[in-house]
Amino acid sequence: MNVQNHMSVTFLNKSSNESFARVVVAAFAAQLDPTIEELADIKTAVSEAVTNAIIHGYDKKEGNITIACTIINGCIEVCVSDQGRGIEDVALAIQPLYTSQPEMERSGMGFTVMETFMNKLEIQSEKNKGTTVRMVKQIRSR
Amino acid sequence: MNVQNHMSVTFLNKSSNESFARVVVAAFAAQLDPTIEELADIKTAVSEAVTNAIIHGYDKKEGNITIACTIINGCIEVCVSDQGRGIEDVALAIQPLYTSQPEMERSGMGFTVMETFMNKLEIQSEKNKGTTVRMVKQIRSR
Amino acid sequence: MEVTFKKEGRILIITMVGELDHHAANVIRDKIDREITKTSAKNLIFDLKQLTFMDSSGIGVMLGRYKLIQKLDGKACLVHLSPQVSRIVNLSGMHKIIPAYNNLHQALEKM
Amino acid sequence: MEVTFKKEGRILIITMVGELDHHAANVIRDKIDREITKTSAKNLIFDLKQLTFMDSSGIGVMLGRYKLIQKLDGKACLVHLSPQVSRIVNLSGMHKIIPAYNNLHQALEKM
Ligand SMILES: Nc1ncnc2c1ncn2[C@@H]1O[C@H](COP(=O)(O)OP(=O)(O)O)[C@@H](O)[C@H]1O
Ligand SMILES: Nc1ncnc2c1ncn2[C@@H]1O[C@H](COP(=O)(O)OP(=O)(O)O)[C@@H](O)[C@H]1O
Repeated sequence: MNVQNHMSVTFLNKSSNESFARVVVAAFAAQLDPTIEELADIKTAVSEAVTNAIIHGYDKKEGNITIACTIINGCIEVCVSDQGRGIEDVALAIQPLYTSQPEMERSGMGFTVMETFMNKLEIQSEKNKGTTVRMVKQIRSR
Repeated sequence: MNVQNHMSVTFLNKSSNESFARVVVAAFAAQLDPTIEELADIKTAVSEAVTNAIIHGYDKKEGNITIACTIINGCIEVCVSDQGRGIEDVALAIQPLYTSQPEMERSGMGFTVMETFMNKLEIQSEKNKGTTVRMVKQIRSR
Repeated sequence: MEVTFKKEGRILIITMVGELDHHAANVIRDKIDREITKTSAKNLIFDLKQLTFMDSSGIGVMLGRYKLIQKLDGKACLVHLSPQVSRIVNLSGMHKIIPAYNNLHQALEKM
Repeated sequence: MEVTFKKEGRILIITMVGELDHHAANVIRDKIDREITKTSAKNLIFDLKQLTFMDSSGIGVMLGRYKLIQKLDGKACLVHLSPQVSRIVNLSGMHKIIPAYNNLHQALEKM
Protein backbone atom coordinates (compact mmCIF):
# COMPACT_ATOMS: atom_id res chain seq x y z
CA MET A 1 0.00 0.00 0.00
CA ASN A 2 1.35 3.43 -0.86
CA VAL A 3 -1.50 5.90 -0.55
CA GLN A 4 -0.16 9.44 -0.38
CA ASN A 5 -2.26 12.30 0.76
CA HIS A 6 -1.79 15.54 2.60
CA MET A 7 -3.90 18.14 4.34
CA SER A 8 -3.43 20.94 6.79
CA VAL A 9 -6.03 22.73 8.88
CA THR A 10 -5.64 26.00 10.80
CA PHE A 11 -8.10 27.23 13.42
CA LEU A 12 -8.43 29.67 16.30
CA ASN A 13 -7.23 28.71 19.80
CA LYS A 14 -10.73 28.31 21.20
CA SER A 15 -11.25 25.29 23.41
CA SER A 16 -14.47 24.52 21.52
CA ASN A 17 -12.24 23.72 18.52
CA GLU A 18 -10.66 20.74 20.32
CA SER A 19 -13.43 18.41 19.23
CA PHE A 20 -13.35 19.90 15.72
CA ALA A 21 -9.63 19.09 15.51
CA ARG A 22 -10.27 15.47 16.49
CA VAL A 23 -13.00 15.05 13.88
CA VAL A 24 -10.81 16.51 11.12
CA VAL A 25 -7.83 14.26 11.83
CA ALA A 26 -10.04 11.20 12.28
CA ALA A 27 -11.82 11.89 8.98
CA PHE A 28 -8.47 12.17 7.23
CA ALA A 29 -7.02 9.06 8.92
CA ALA A 30 -10.11 7.07 7.89
CA GLN A 31 -8.64 6.45 4.42
CA LEU A 32 -6.05 4.15 6.04
CA ASP A 33 -8.93 2.02 7.35
CA PRO A 34 -7.69 2.06 10.96
CA THR A 35 -9.22 -0.07 13.70
CA ILE A 36 -11.50 1.69 16.18
CA GLU A 37 -8.67 1.48 18.70
CA GLU A 38 -6.09 3.00 16.37
CA LEU A 39 -8.50 5.82 15.57
CA ALA A 40 -9.13 6.45 19.27
CA ASP A 41 -5.36 6.57 19.86
CA ILE A 42 -4.91 9.20 17.15
CA LYS A 43 -7.85 11.29 18.38
CA THR A 44 -6.54 11.20 21.94
CA ALA A 45 -3.01 12.23 20.93
CA VAL A 46 -4.37 15.06 18.78
CA SER A 47 -6.60 16.21 21.61
CA GLU A 48 -3.60 16.39 23.97
CA ALA A 49 -1.45 18.36 21.54
CA VAL A 50 -4.22 20.81 20.63
CA THR A 51 -5.17 21.33 24.27
CA ASN A 52 -1.53 22.08 25.10
CA ALA A 53 -1.33 24.65 22.31
CA ILE A 54 -4.48 26.33 23.65
CA ILE A 55 -3.70 26.39 27.36
CA HIS A 56 0.10 26.40 27.50
CA GLY A 57 1.06 27.88 24.13
CA TYR A 58 -1.32 30.83 24.00
CA ASP A 59 -2.97 31.02 27.42
CA LYS A 60 -5.31 34.03 27.00
CA LYS A 61 -3.83 35.49 23.81
CA GLU A 62 -5.61 34.88 20.51
CA GLY A 63 -3.67 32.72 18.08
CA ASN A 64 -3.84 30.04 15.44
CA ILE A 65 -3.20 26.35 15.70
CA THR A 66 -2.21 24.32 12.63
CA ILE A 67 -2.45 20.58 12.17
CA ALA A 68 -0.65 19.14 9.16
CA CYS A 69 -1.32 15.50 8.27
CA THR A 70 0.51 13.35 5.76
CA ILE A 71 -0.23 9.79 4.78
CA ILE A 72 2.66 7.71 3.44
CA ASN A 73 2.98 3.96 3.19
CA GLY A 74 0.29 3.16 5.74
CA CYS A 75 1.54 5.72 8.27
CA ILE A 76 -0.12 8.93 9.34
CA GLU A 77 2.09 11.81 10.40
CA VAL A 78 0.39 14.53 12.45
CA CYS A 79 2.15 17.85 13.22
CA VAL A 80 0.43 20.22 15.66
CA SER A 81 1.93 23.73 15.76
CA ASP A 82 1.37 26.95 17.64
CA GLN A 83 3.19 30.29 17.60
CA GLY A 84 2.88 30.66 21.34
CA ARG A 85 5.29 30.99 24.22
CA GLY A 86 7.29 27.84 23.54
CA ILE A 87 8.71 25.29 25.98
CA GLU A 88 11.90 26.25 27.78
CA ASP A 89 12.86 22.78 28.99
CA VAL A 90 11.47 20.05 26.76
CA ALA A 91 13.16 17.26 28.73
CA LEU A 92 11.34 18.42 31.86
CA ALA A 93 8.03 19.01 30.05
CA ILE A 94 7.81 15.43 28.77
CA GLN A 95 8.28 13.89 32.24
CA PRO A 96 5.14 11.96 33.24
CA LEU A 97 3.10 13.97 35.77
CA TYR A 98 5.09 17.18 35.18
CA THR A 99 2.81 20.16 34.62
CA SER A 100 3.39 23.88 34.90
CA GLN A 101 -0.29 24.40 35.67
CA PRO A 102 -1.38 22.12 38.54
CA GLU A 103 -3.76 24.86 39.69
CA MET A 104 -5.69 24.34 36.43
CA GLU A 105 -6.01 20.65 37.34
CA ARG A 106 -3.68 19.58 34.55
CA SER A 107 -2.39 16.07 35.17
CA GLY A 108 0.95 16.41 33.42
CA MET A 109 0.13 13.33 31.35
CA GLY A 110 -0.32 14.97 27.93
CA PHE A 111 3.06 14.13 26.44
CA THR A 112 3.04 10.68 28.02
CA VAL A 113 -0.30 9.94 26.37
CA MET A 114 0.99 11.17 22.99
CA GLU A 115 4.12 9.06 23.34
CA THR A 116 2.19 5.94 24.36
CA PHE A 117 -0.64 6.20 21.85
CA MET A 118 1.51 7.06 18.82
CA ASN A 119 4.62 5.30 17.46
CA LYS A 120 6.79 8.39 17.32
CA LEU A 121 6.82 11.76 19.11
CA GLU A 122 9.13 14.69 18.40
CA ILE A 123 8.93 18.13 19.94
CA GLN A 124 10.44 21.26 18.45
CA SER A 125 10.05 24.40 20.49
CA GLU A 126 11.59 27.82 20.76
CA LYS A 127 10.89 30.36 23.48
CA ASN A 128 8.40 33.02 22.36
CA LYS A 129 8.34 31.47 18.87
CA GLY A 130 6.13 28.46 19.41
CA THR A 131 5.96 24.69 19.49
CA THR A 132 5.54 21.92 16.94
CA VAL A 133 4.67 18.42 18.06
CA ARG A 134 5.24 15.78 15.39
CA MET A 135 3.62 12.40 15.87
CA VAL A 136 3.57 9.33 13.63
CA LYS A 137 1.25 6.36 13.84
CA GLN A 138 1.66 3.19 11.84
CA ILE A 139 -1.69 1.71 10.85
CA ARG A 140 -1.56 -2.05 10.60
CA SER A 141 -2.75 -2.93 7.13
CA ARG A 142 -5.59 -5.39 7.43
CA MET B 1 -25.81 35.14 19.12
CA ASN B 2 -22.37 36.32 18.06
CA VAL B 3 -20.09 33.29 18.01
CA GLN B 4 -16.98 34.05 16.02
CA ASN B 5 -14.73 31.34 14.80
CA HIS B 6 -12.49 30.68 11.86
CA MET B 7 -10.70 27.78 10.23
CA SER B 8 -9.12 26.94 6.94
CA VAL B 9 -8.20 23.57 5.53
CA THR B 10 -5.95 22.81 2.55
CA PHE B 11 -5.76 19.41 0.86
CA LEU B 12 -4.63 17.72 -2.34
CA ASN B 13 -6.92 17.63 -5.38
CA LYS B 14 -7.71 13.93 -5.03
CA SER B 15 -11.33 12.98 -5.57
CA SER B 16 -11.18 10.84 -2.43
CA ASN B 17 -10.82 14.11 -0.49
CA GLU B 18 -14.32 15.25 -1.49
CA SER B 19 -15.94 13.40 1.39
CA PHE B 20 -13.18 14.61 3.74
CA ALA B 21 -14.00 18.21 2.76
CA ARG B 22 -17.69 17.69 3.55
CA VAL B 23 -16.94 16.20 6.97
CA VAL B 24 -14.60 19.07 7.88
CA VAL B 25 -17.05 21.83 6.95
CA ALA B 26 -19.97 19.99 8.58
CA ALA B 27 -17.96 19.53 11.80
CA PHE B 28 -17.15 23.23 11.85
CA ALA B 29 -20.72 24.30 11.03
CA ALA B 30 -22.02 22.08 13.84
CA GLN B 31 -21.29 24.79 16.43
CA LEU B 32 -24.13 26.86 14.92
CA ASP B 33 -26.48 23.99 15.76
CA PRO B 34 -27.93 23.77 12.23
CA THR B 35 -30.91 21.59 11.33
CA ILE B 36 -30.18 18.35 9.48
CA GLU B 37 -31.46 20.02 6.33
CA GLU B 38 -29.24 23.09 6.70
CA LEU B 39 -26.25 20.82 7.25
CA ALA B 40 -27.12 18.77 4.15
CA ASP B 41 -27.37 22.01 2.15
CA ILE B 42 -23.91 23.13 3.25
CA LYS B 43 -22.36 19.71 2.59
CA THR B 44 -23.89 19.58 -0.88
CA ALA B 45 -22.70 23.08 -1.82
CA VAL B 46 -19.18 22.30 -0.54
CA SER B 47 -19.15 19.04 -2.46
CA GLU B 48 -20.04 20.88 -5.69
CA ALA B 49 -17.36 23.54 -5.24
CA VAL B 50 -14.63 21.05 -4.30
CA THR B 51 -15.56 18.74 -7.20
CA ASN B 52 -15.32 21.69 -9.59
CA ALA B 53 -11.87 22.60 -8.29
CA ILE B 54 -10.74 19.01 -8.81
CA ILE B 55 -12.16 18.30 -12.25
CA HIS B 56 -12.34 21.74 -13.86
CA GLY B 57 -9.70 23.70 -11.96
CA TYR B 58 -6.86 21.22 -12.03
CA ASP B 59 -7.95 18.40 -14.32
CA LYS B 60 -4.94 16.03 -14.18
CA LYS B 61 -2.39 18.42 -12.64
CA GLU B 62 -1.59 18.10 -8.93
CA GLY B 63 -2.70 21.05 -6.86
CA ASN B 64 -4.12 22.21 -3.55
CA ILE B 65 -7.66 23.16 -2.64
CA THR B 66 -8.35 25.46 0.30
CA ILE B 67 -11.60 25.87 2.18
CA ALA B 68 -11.81 28.84 4.54
CA CYS B 69 -14.79 29.00 6.91
CA THR B 70 -15.83 31.89 9.11
CA ILE B 71 -18.68 32.01 11.57
CA ILE B 72 -20.17 35.42 12.34
CA ASN B 73 -23.54 36.23 13.82
CA GLY B 74 -25.17 32.92 13.07
CA CYS B 75 -23.88 32.82 9.48
CA ILE B 76 -21.29 30.51 8.02
CA GLU B 77 -19.14 31.78 5.18
CA VAL B 78 -17.37 29.11 3.10
CA CYS B 79 -14.71 30.03 0.53
CA VAL B 80 -13.41 27.27 -1.74
CA SER B 81 -10.28 28.17 -3.72
CA ASP B 82 -8.04 26.56 -6.29
CA GLN B 83 -5.00 27.83 -8.21
CA GLY B 84 -6.12 26.09 -11.38
CA ARG B 85 -7.05 27.17 -14.86
CA GLY B 86 -9.76 29.65 -13.90
CA ILE B 87 -13.12 30.36 -15.56
CA GLU B 88 -13.07 32.48 -18.68
CA ASP B 89 -16.76 33.35 -18.79
CA VAL B 90 -18.34 33.23 -15.34
CA ALA B 91 -21.74 34.39 -16.62
CA LEU B 92 -21.84 31.41 -18.96
CA ALA B 93 -20.47 28.98 -16.35
CA ILE B 94 -23.25 29.68 -13.87
CA GLN B 95 -26.04 29.00 -16.38
CA PRO B 96 -28.06 25.98 -15.26
CA LEU B 97 -27.14 22.91 -17.33
CA TYR B 98 -24.03 24.56 -18.81
CA THR B 99 -21.00 22.32 -18.57
CA SER B 100 -17.70 22.32 -20.43
CA GLN B 101 -17.38 18.57 -19.82
CA PRO B 102 -20.54 16.77 -20.94
CA GLU B 103 -18.39 13.81 -22.01
CA MET B 104 -17.52 13.33 -18.31
CA GLU B 105 -21.26 13.13 -17.57
CA ARG B 106 -21.24 16.45 -15.74
CA SER B 107 -24.76 17.83 -15.45
CA GLY B 108 -23.89 21.52 -15.42
CA MET B 109 -25.88 21.92 -12.20
CA GLY B 110 -23.02 22.59 -9.77
CA PHE B 111 -23.33 26.36 -9.53
CA THR B 112 -27.14 26.15 -9.56
CA VAL B 113 -27.04 23.80 -6.58
CA MET B 114 -24.62 26.10 -4.70
CA GLU B 115 -26.83 29.11 -5.45
CA THR B 116 -30.02 27.34 -4.37
CA PHE B 117 -28.68 25.66 -1.24
CA MET B 118 -26.79 28.66 0.13
CA ASN B 119 -27.97 32.24 0.72
CA LYS B 120 -25.18 33.91 -1.18
CA LEU B 121 -22.80 32.86 -3.97
CA GLU B 122 -19.92 34.89 -5.38
CA ILE B 123 -17.33 33.71 -7.88
CA GLN B 124 -13.93 35.27 -8.40
CA SER B 125 -11.84 33.77 -11.14
CA GLU B 126 -8.86 34.66 -13.25
CA LYS B 127 -7.56 32.69 -16.21
CA ASN B 128 -4.57 30.49 -15.28
CA LYS B 129 -4.62 31.94 -11.75
CA GLY B 130 -7.51 30.10 -10.19
CA THR B 131 -11.01 30.35 -8.81
CA THR B 132 -12.54 31.25 -5.46
CA VAL B 133 -16.17 30.46 -4.75
CA ARG B 134 -17.58 32.32 -1.73
CA MET B 135 -20.81 31.06 -0.23
CA VAL B 136 -22.74 32.22 2.82
CA LYS B 137 -25.47 30.38 4.67
CA GLN B 138 -27.61 31.89 7.40
CA ILE B 139 -28.44 29.35 10.10
CA ARG B 140 -31.80 30.02 11.72
CA SER B 141 -31.16 30.32 15.42
CA ARG B 142 -33.39 27.89 17.22
CA MET C 1 -20.24 3.84 -1.49
CA GLU C 2 -21.75 0.49 -2.46
CA VAL C 3 -24.04 -0.56 -5.27
CA THR C 4 -26.03 -3.80 -5.38
CA PHE C 5 -28.18 -5.28 -8.13
CA LYS C 6 -31.34 -7.34 -8.43
CA LYS C 7 -32.95 -8.54 -11.63
CA GLU C 8 -36.74 -8.79 -12.06
CA GLY C 9 -37.44 -9.99 -15.61
CA ARG C 10 -35.77 -7.41 -17.84
CA ILE C 11 -35.75 -4.83 -15.06
CA LEU C 12 -32.50 -4.15 -13.21
CA ILE C 13 -32.94 -2.74 -9.71
CA ILE C 14 -29.86 -0.71 -8.77
CA THR C 15 -29.57 -0.04 -5.04
CA MET C 16 -27.11 2.67 -4.07
CA VAL C 17 -25.78 2.74 -0.52
CA GLY C 18 -23.78 5.59 1.01
CA GLU C 19 -22.62 8.91 -0.40
CA LEU C 20 -22.79 9.57 -4.14
CA ASP C 21 -20.33 12.29 -5.12
CA HIS C 22 -17.96 12.67 -8.08
CA HIS C 23 -15.46 10.26 -6.51
CA ALA C 24 -18.07 7.56 -5.94
CA ALA C 25 -19.61 8.22 -9.37
CA ASN C 26 -16.37 7.20 -11.04
CA VAL C 27 -16.40 3.94 -9.10
CA ILE C 28 -20.01 2.88 -9.58
CA ARG C 29 -20.49 4.04 -13.19
CA ASP C 30 -18.49 1.13 -14.59
CA LYS C 31 -20.05 -1.36 -12.20
CA ILE C 32 -23.53 -0.40 -13.34
CA ASP C 33 -22.62 -0.45 -17.03
CA ARG C 34 -21.06 -3.88 -16.74
CA GLU C 35 -24.15 -5.19 -14.94
CA ILE C 36 -26.47 -3.75 -17.61
CA THR C 37 -24.46 -5.52 -20.32
CA LYS C 38 -24.11 -8.76 -18.37
CA THR C 39 -27.80 -9.06 -17.54
CA SER C 40 -29.09 -7.56 -20.83
CA ALA C 41 -31.33 -5.34 -18.74
CA LYS C 42 -33.77 -3.12 -20.61
CA ASN C 43 -35.32 -1.06 -17.81
CA LEU C 44 -33.62 0.43 -14.74
CA ILE C 45 -34.92 1.25 -11.28
CA PHE C 46 -32.59 3.33 -9.10
CA ASP C 47 -33.40 2.60 -5.46
CA LEU C 48 -32.09 5.55 -3.43
CA LYS C 49 -33.41 4.55 0.00
CA GLN C 50 -29.94 4.02 1.46
CA LEU C 51 -28.32 6.95 -0.30
CA THR C 52 -27.22 9.20 2.57
CA PHE C 53 -25.81 11.99 0.38
CA MET C 54 -25.91 13.02 -3.27
CA ASP C 55 -24.61 16.02 -5.16
CA SER C 56 -25.06 16.89 -8.85
CA SER C 57 -22.62 14.13 -9.82
CA GLY C 58 -25.51 11.75 -9.10
CA ILE C 59 -27.60 13.46 -11.77
CA GLY C 60 -24.85 12.80 -14.29
CA VAL C 61 -24.63 9.13 -13.34
CA MET C 62 -28.36 8.49 -13.59
CA LEU C 63 -28.87 10.48 -16.80
CA GLY C 64 -25.85 8.74 -18.32
CA ARG C 65 -27.29 5.27 -17.62
CA TYR C 66 -30.69 6.42 -18.87
CA LYS C 67 -29.13 7.42 -22.20
CA LEU C 68 -27.62 3.94 -22.52
CA ILE C 69 -30.86 2.01 -22.09
CA GLN C 70 -32.87 4.58 -24.04
CA LYS C 71 -31.12 3.33 -27.16
CA LEU C 72 -32.78 -0.03 -26.51
CA ASP C 73 -36.15 1.65 -25.90
CA GLY C 74 -35.65 1.03 -22.21
CA LYS C 75 -37.15 3.08 -19.38
CA ALA C 76 -35.75 4.25 -16.05
CA CYS C 77 -37.20 5.49 -12.80
CA LEU C 78 -36.18 6.41 -9.26
CA VAL C 79 -37.61 5.26 -5.93
CA HIS C 80 -37.23 6.38 -2.33
CA LEU C 81 -35.93 9.94 -2.79
CA SER C 82 -34.90 11.77 0.37
CA PRO C 83 -35.90 15.46 0.56
CA GLN C 84 -32.30 16.47 -0.22
CA VAL C 85 -32.07 14.19 -3.27
CA SER C 86 -35.52 15.35 -4.43
CA ARG C 87 -34.40 18.95 -4.45
CA ILE C 88 -31.40 18.23 -6.66
CA VAL C 89 -33.43 16.03 -8.98
CA ASN C 90 -36.12 18.70 -9.37
CA LEU C 91 -33.60 21.53 -9.75
CA SER C 92 -31.95 19.71 -12.65
CA GLY C 93 -35.26 18.95 -14.35
CA MET C 94 -34.35 15.25 -14.35
CA HIS C 95 -37.76 14.34 -12.89
CA LYS C 96 -39.28 15.27 -16.28
CA ILE C 97 -37.14 12.61 -17.97
CA ILE C 98 -36.83 9.95 -15.26
CA PRO C 99 -39.97 9.67 -13.11
CA ALA C 100 -39.75 9.14 -9.36
CA TYR C 101 -41.99 6.83 -7.29
CA ASN C 102 -42.50 6.40 -3.59
CA ASN C 103 -41.79 2.69 -3.47
CA LEU C 104 -40.52 -0.27 -5.43
CA HIS C 105 -43.97 -1.78 -5.81
CA GLN C 106 -45.23 1.31 -7.63
CA ALA C 107 -42.08 1.49 -9.74
CA LEU C 108 -42.32 -2.15 -10.84
CA GLU C 109 -45.96 -1.60 -11.84
CA LYS C 110 -45.11 1.37 -14.05
CA MET C 111 -42.24 -0.35 -15.88
CA MET D 1 -20.90 16.68 26.92
CA GLU D 2 -23.54 16.06 29.57
CA VAL D 3 -23.33 15.15 33.22
CA THR D 4 -26.18 13.75 35.32
CA PHE D 5 -26.38 12.98 39.03
CA LYS D 6 -28.04 10.43 41.27
CA LYS D 7 -27.82 10.28 45.06
CA GLU D 8 -27.74 7.00 47.02
CA GLY D 9 -27.42 7.82 50.71
CA ARG D 10 -24.23 9.88 50.96
CA ILE D 11 -22.95 8.54 47.63
CA LEU D 12 -23.18 10.77 44.55
CA ILE D 13 -23.23 8.87 41.26
CA ILE D 14 -21.86 11.10 38.52
CA THR D 15 -22.70 9.90 35.01
CA MET D 16 -20.71 11.48 32.21
CA VAL D 17 -22.08 11.35 28.69
CA GLY D 18 -20.15 12.27 25.55
CA GLU D 19 -16.59 13.47 25.05
CA LEU D 20 -14.50 14.64 28.00
CA ASP D 21 -11.71 16.94 26.83
CA HIS D 22 -10.29 20.17 28.26
CA HIS D 23 -13.22 22.19 26.87
CA ALA D 24 -15.82 19.90 28.41
CA ALA D 25 -13.81 19.67 31.65
CA ASN D 26 -14.22 23.41 32.18
CA VAL D 27 -17.97 23.05 31.78
CA ILE D 28 -18.60 20.03 34.00
CA ARG D 29 -16.10 20.80 36.77
CA ASP D 30 -18.31 23.52 38.25
CA LYS D 31 -21.48 21.50 37.80
CA ILE D 32 -20.02 18.60 39.75
CA ASP D 33 -18.64 20.82 42.54
CA ARG D 34 -21.99 22.56 42.96
CA GLU D 35 -23.77 19.23 43.14
CA ILE D 36 -21.33 17.91 45.76
CA THR D 37 -21.96 20.98 47.91
CA LYS D 38 -25.72 20.96 47.35
CA THR D 39 -26.18 17.30 48.20
CA SER D 40 -23.46 17.16 50.91
CA ALA D 41 -22.14 14.05 49.23
CA LYS D 42 -19.27 12.23 50.89
CA ASN D 43 -18.43 9.51 48.38
CA LEU D 44 -18.32 9.74 44.58
CA ILE D 45 -18.87 7.17 41.87
CA PHE D 46 -17.91 8.24 38.36
CA ASP D 47 -19.97 6.21 35.89
CA LEU D 48 -18.11 6.31 32.54
CA LYS D 49 -20.32 3.92 30.57
CA GLN D 50 -21.52 6.62 28.19
CA LEU D 51 -18.20 8.43 27.91
CA THR D 52 -17.30 8.09 24.23
CA PHE D 53 -13.94 9.87 24.48
CA MET D 54 -11.56 11.03 27.20
CA ASP D 55 -8.10 12.57 27.15
CA SER D 56 -5.84 13.43 30.10
CA SER D 57 -8.09 16.38 31.01
CA GLY D 58 -10.45 13.74 32.42
CA ILE D 59 -7.74 12.61 34.84
CA GLY D 60 -7.47 16.18 36.13
CA VAL D 61 -11.23 16.45 36.62
CA MET D 62 -11.57 13.20 38.53
CA LEU D 63 -8.45 13.68 40.68
CA GLY D 64 -9.57 17.23 41.44
CA ARG D 65 -12.98 16.09 42.70
CA TYR D 66 -11.31 13.29 44.66
CA LYS D 67 -9.15 15.84 46.47
CA LEU D 68 -12.28 17.76 47.46
CA ILE D 69 -14.10 14.86 49.09
CA GLN D 70 -10.89 13.43 50.55
CA LYS D 71 -10.89 16.36 52.96
CA LEU D 72 -14.20 14.99 54.32
CA ASP D 73 -12.73 11.47 54.49
CA GLY D 74 -14.76 10.61 51.45
CA LYS D 75 -13.94 7.93 48.87
CA ALA D 76 -14.21 7.82 45.10
CA CYS D 77 -14.30 5.14 42.44
CA LEU D 78 -14.87 4.63 38.74
CA VAL D 79 -17.17 2.21 36.93
CA HIS D 80 -17.57 1.06 33.33
CA LEU D 81 -14.18 2.02 31.87
CA SER D 82 -13.76 1.54 28.13
CA PRO D 83 -10.40 0.12 26.99
CA GLN D 84 -9.33 3.60 25.85
CA VAL D 85 -10.25 5.23 29.18
CA SER D 86 -8.59 2.35 31.07
CA ARG D 87 -5.31 2.93 29.30
CA ILE D 88 -5.22 6.62 30.25
CA VAL D 89 -6.24 5.89 33.84
CA ASN D 90 -3.52 3.24 34.20
CA LEU D 91 -0.89 5.37 32.47
CA SER D 92 -1.48 8.19 34.96
CA GLY D 93 -1.40 5.87 37.98
CA MET D 94 -4.83 7.15 38.99
CA HIS D 95 -6.09 3.58 39.45
CA LYS D 96 -3.85 3.36 42.53
CA ILE D 97 -5.74 6.26 44.11
CA ILE D 98 -9.23 5.86 42.71
CA PRO D 99 -10.21 2.20 42.23
CA ALA D 100 -12.18 1.05 39.19
CA TYR D 101 -15.02 -1.50 39.19
CA ASN D 102 -16.84 -3.32 36.46
CA ASN D 103 -20.32 -2.26 37.46
CA LEU D 104 -22.34 0.00 39.71
CA HIS D 105 -23.45 -2.84 41.96
CA GLN D 106 -19.83 -3.69 42.83
CA ALA D 107 -18.97 -0.03 43.32
CA LEU D 108 -21.87 0.59 45.69
CA GLU D 109 -20.83 -2.45 47.76
CA LYS D 110 -17.27 -1.16 48.16
CA MET D 111 -18.22 2.34 49.24
N1 LIG E 1 2.32 23.94 23.12
C1 LIG E 1 2.94 24.24 24.29
N2 LIG E 1 3.41 25.48 24.52
C2 LIG E 1 4.04 25.79 25.68
N3 LIG E 1 4.24 24.90 26.69
C3 LIG E 1 3.78 23.64 26.52
C4 LIG E 1 3.13 23.24 25.33
N4 LIG E 1 2.81 21.93 25.45
C5 LIG E 1 3.24 21.54 26.66
N5 LIG E 1 3.84 22.56 27.33
C6 LIG E 1 4.47 22.48 28.66
O1 LIG E 1 4.74 21.12 28.95
C7 LIG E 1 4.09 20.74 30.17
C8 LIG E 1 3.69 19.29 30.15
O2 LIG E 1 2.69 19.07 29.18
P1 LIG E 1 1.73 17.81 29.30
O3 LIG E 1 2.55 16.58 29.49
O4 LIG E 1 0.83 17.81 28.11
O5 LIG E 1 0.90 18.03 30.62
P2 LIG E 1 -0.25 19.07 30.99
O6 LIG E 1 -0.86 19.62 29.73
O7 LIG E 1 -1.21 18.28 31.77
O8 LIG E 1 0.40 20.17 31.78
C9 LIG E 1 2.95 21.71 30.31
O9 LIG E 1 2.52 21.84 31.64
C10 LIG E 1 3.56 22.99 29.76
O10 LIG E 1 4.36 23.65 30.73
N1 LIG F 1 -12.99 25.75 -10.15
C1 LIG F 1 -13.21 25.85 -11.48
N2 LIG F 1 -12.16 26.05 -12.32
C2 LIG F 1 -12.36 26.13 -13.67
N3 LIG F 1 -13.57 26.05 -14.24
C3 LIG F 1 -14.65 25.86 -13.47
C4 LIG F 1 -14.53 25.76 -12.05
N4 LIG F 1 -15.76 25.59 -11.54
C5 LIG F 1 -16.61 25.59 -12.57
N5 LIG F 1 -15.97 25.77 -13.75
C6 LIG F 1 -16.56 25.84 -15.10
O1 LIG F 1 -17.95 26.14 -14.94
C7 LIG F 1 -18.75 25.13 -15.57
C8 LIG F 1 -20.07 24.95 -14.85
O2 LIG F 1 -19.85 24.41 -13.55
P1 LIG F 1 -21.02 23.64 -12.79
O3 LIG F 1 -22.26 24.47 -12.83
O4 LIG F 1 -20.52 23.26 -11.47
O5 LIG F 1 -21.31 22.37 -13.69
P2 LIG F 1 -20.44 21.02 -13.93
O6 LIG F 1 -19.43 20.90 -12.83
O7 LIG F 1 -21.44 19.94 -13.91
O8 LIG F 1 -19.78 21.22 -15.26
C9 LIG F 1 -17.88 23.91 -15.60
O9 LIG F 1 -18.26 22.99 -16.60
C10 LIG F 1 -16.49 24.51 -15.85
O10 LIG F 1 -16.30 24.81 -17.22
